[in-house]
Amino acid sequence: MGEEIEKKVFRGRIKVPYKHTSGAYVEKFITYIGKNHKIMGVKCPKCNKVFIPPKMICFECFEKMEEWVEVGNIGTITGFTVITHSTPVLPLEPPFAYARIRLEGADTDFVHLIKESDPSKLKIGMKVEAVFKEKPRKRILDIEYFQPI
Amino acid sequence: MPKNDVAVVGIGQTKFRSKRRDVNIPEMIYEAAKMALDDAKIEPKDIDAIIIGNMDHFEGINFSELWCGIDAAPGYLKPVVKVATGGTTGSSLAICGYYNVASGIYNKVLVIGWEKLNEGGATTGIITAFDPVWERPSLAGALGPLALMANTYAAKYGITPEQAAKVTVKNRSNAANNPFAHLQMPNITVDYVMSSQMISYPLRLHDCCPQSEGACAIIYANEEETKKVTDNPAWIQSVATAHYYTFGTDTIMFDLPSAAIASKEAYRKAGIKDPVKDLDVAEIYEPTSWSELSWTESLGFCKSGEGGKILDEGITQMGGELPVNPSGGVLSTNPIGATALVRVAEAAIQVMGRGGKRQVPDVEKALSMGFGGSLWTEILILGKEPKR
Amino acid sequence: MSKRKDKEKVFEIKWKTDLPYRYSIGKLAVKFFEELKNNKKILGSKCPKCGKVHFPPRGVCADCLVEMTLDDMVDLSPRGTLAGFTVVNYPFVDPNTGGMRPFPYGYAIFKLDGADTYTMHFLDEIDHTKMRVGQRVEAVFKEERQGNIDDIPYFRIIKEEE
Amino acid sequence: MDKVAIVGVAQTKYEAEKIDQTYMELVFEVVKKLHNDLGITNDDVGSVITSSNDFNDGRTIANMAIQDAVGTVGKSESRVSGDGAFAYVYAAMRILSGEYDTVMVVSHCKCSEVNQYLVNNTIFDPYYQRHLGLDQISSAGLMANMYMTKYGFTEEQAANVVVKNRKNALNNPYAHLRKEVTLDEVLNSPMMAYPLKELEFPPFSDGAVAMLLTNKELASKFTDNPVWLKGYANCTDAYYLGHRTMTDLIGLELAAKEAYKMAGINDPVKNLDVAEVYDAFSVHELMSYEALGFCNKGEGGKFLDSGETQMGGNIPVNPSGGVLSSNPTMANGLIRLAEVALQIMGKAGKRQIADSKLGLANGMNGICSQGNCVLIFGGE
Repeated sequence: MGEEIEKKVFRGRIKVPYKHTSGAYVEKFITYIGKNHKIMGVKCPKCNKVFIPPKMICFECFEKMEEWVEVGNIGTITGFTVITHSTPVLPLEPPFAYARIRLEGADTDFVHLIKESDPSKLKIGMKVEAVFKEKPRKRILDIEYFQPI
Repeated sequence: MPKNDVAVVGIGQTKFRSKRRDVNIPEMIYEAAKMALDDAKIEPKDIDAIIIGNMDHFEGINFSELWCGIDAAPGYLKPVVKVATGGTTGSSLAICGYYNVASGIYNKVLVIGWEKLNEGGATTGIITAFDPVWERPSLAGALGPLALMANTYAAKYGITPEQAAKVTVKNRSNAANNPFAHLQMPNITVDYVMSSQMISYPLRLHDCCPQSEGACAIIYANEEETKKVTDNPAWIQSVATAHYYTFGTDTIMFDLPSAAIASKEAYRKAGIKDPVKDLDVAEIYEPTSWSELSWTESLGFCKSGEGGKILDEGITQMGGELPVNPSGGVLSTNPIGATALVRVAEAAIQVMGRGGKRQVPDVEKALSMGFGGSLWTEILILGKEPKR
Repeated sequence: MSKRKDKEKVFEIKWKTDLPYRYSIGKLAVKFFEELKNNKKILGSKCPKCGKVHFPPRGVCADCLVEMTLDDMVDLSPRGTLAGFTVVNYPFVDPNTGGMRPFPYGYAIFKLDGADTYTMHFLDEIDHTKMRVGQRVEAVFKEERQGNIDDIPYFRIIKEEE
Repeated sequence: MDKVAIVGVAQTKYEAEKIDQTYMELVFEVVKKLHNDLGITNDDVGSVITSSNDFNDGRTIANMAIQDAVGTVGKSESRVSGDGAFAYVYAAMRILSGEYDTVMVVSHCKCSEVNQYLVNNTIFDPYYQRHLGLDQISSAGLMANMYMTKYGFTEEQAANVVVKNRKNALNNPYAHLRKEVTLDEVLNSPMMAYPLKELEFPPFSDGAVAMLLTNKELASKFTDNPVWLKGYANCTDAYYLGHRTMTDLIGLELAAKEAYKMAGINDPVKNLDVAEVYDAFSVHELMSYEALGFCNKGEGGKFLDSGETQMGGNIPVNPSGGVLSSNPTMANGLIRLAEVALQIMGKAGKRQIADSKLGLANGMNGICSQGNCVLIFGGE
């Protein structure tokens, strides 16, 4: 049967090595994680919210944000899931958890990984701490995952 | 007649360059969006809807409007819709924005076209636009087919490389007067173009448009809102689109059938009998120097084969009867998702008399053209007076 | 083609997109590649209403909005007339492989005898002075064919004296 | 608001894979069906708006592949790169502008040609989210867990959405999955993204849908019961998952309020006769009940249990079987509109809700209801 299918289709691909200019905000955030093991947010001059991850515009006020604020490496889980389906772009072997985390000093949540495969071990409100990668590779995974404490 | 007359009341453009090393995609788009909002003196929260687009596989961002509409434009808790049709993306965005207001559903709409071409690459992205089985293996982006057609055109009408080179000379010297243009070459000569590296015979490097990064934004308003913010808008007098076959190769690209069809419809709707007489300026979409020669013919500016003649006679030069591309055109600036919207913006700038050193004197009616896909053309005609 | 002037380090985030697709080619293309592989034949599709012969073959005649089926497939000559030509001579990443496509290569648009649409494909010549609109071209078939587009690696220019 | 009518709809059968059809042939099938059902030719169509996605079709300018099938040689076509419902809105605007008397809308999608997890992963930005490997499944799990924890309701209530929709699909000849599932089958299907199990996610389908829109004057030429647009709104929530209130569908809620105001609806459960809601996963339909104002916040589960959204209830939701039964992703929104139109035209066959006068349909773009449009349709 496979032979028949192969006749009916063309196996093509879209394979492109993209290089995305980071801009100042991404550069500072990723660099501080890699070099100083610190997590930096930006504060909106109008609504005073500290955004994690940081970006130029506060989308609620459409204001440019320039004030940097260091937030804690510890935060609380505001939501989580444990996935079991595997895809070619997963950073860890499933099952593992994704969590929404509110870092101390931040006013928005931030999604990252938790190396936990049993959902009963995770609870909203739990404290977690960032674990940084030894050799940073200039990407969000320079925080390797968050560890319940 | 449309329910509501629609005018361009605000324009924003970034300084187009080969590589914007200083900003990421939303930050680049924000520059143009903010400039348009300030230009129109409209508060971000008063924008009713955002129409935004680029070509997906150039930067590899799926649903890019949902990221950029929120982080680069005032789209939070508002409608954000993406329209993307290849090279015509900019004009398709402009036409979609026009209907958003003409229908009466929205009063003030922000339209944004953008591209950060060097994050992925134009040729690579364009190849993915064509049929995976029949066309992609041999296709070399847009320049390959454009070169094929230039030879067809040359053989048919005896057009010479020198005539083509004069288009680049005209447009890139025009671009010297346009602060936003990517390539500005005030003292460019035919020899300079003719001695540049052969890219794809007969196209030399300077017969071809650059890869640019940048964004363009315009703001539309209906009659009532327009009066509140400006007494010098550019009214949309007609829009027209002509698509064609799926396979770009079904017809010959030079003498562009869709340009003939779309321009005739746009002229009819805007009451234009003879484009060279009735139009005051034209911003057309010329990916190569040869394209402008042939497609001015398809747009009805002259008879077939005479594109070179009207250039040599100075008709399409600054100071001629119908200046073409005072902005420098696509040969000077090509951020593909924004390119056709820059044509609309520059046509509006000419109608508003805000062209500075590139201003054509007393413009009443201006044409803007988008080209893309498999030989599609879109036309918008802007004017000082509303349609009615 | 932009010059790498000041190559100061730009902070970039890299992402290698690699999306494999299983494109359906349609019944007519399946037949086309079968005939190409087994009998070195080139088939087009003819509209039952207006008679327009399409190459490559496809399921719809756009002019009449009428379906074309296997019964509408017609033989086409492997020869045609050159309508346009070029030599692609610039570097670019080929999205099919993620690597650079080798260049220069000859590239042509031609209409096969019996077809009403043009087609683009590789040409065996890379010296543009040897190419002229109007020249006759001919498909070159591989001896070992797999039933895909590479079975015709390129078209060749038929020299006048032939 | 001026008048624009849906006068005819056409759908293909939705199925796991249409391997013998190219995109051109798939779209041609539904366009030909629409023309034949309405007895029209291409000349009756003023312009065309299509909807497709370049990542899903593996082709930049995905609408180029279907040009030959929509009859726009030398005519106007444009493409909304998103869910088909948003393409309907653009088409309606072309009619309402007075420049076109008839506009055809077409949306197609083949999920069978590419890994859908990969396609959805590319929706996330390359700086902060994409390297995490997020996709529509993990995001749904995150949302479902937060919602169920906040309002404290049970996996059974979520699973019952699947049971309802899959039962409805039996009456829909176009539906992809036309086999009932029991509550236990859903609860025992393998966990995919806690707390959501495999059967709580939609299948991946291939298919296409088309409809013809006309202005007031021409509507009666095509049908005796045109379906008029009574209300419309479109609202986009924040982009980053962490910046959104994921326990409530804020974007959908605001869009619904505005659409209701335009249509003069103050009590949706009483005023509406039918709703085709974008059920991207089980819990999503319950959250939609609340966002659409069918019930109070946190009472989605209770509202389902009350039977109000069953076929016999006051506001039947997804008589077509919804996305949970047929999921050609980019066409889902336009299918919702088409199904509401069939209900109001009285052409919904075995899934017809008796004398449906007023119906709601919604479209969605992006991850977990970031982009939302709500449309209200009526018979008069």
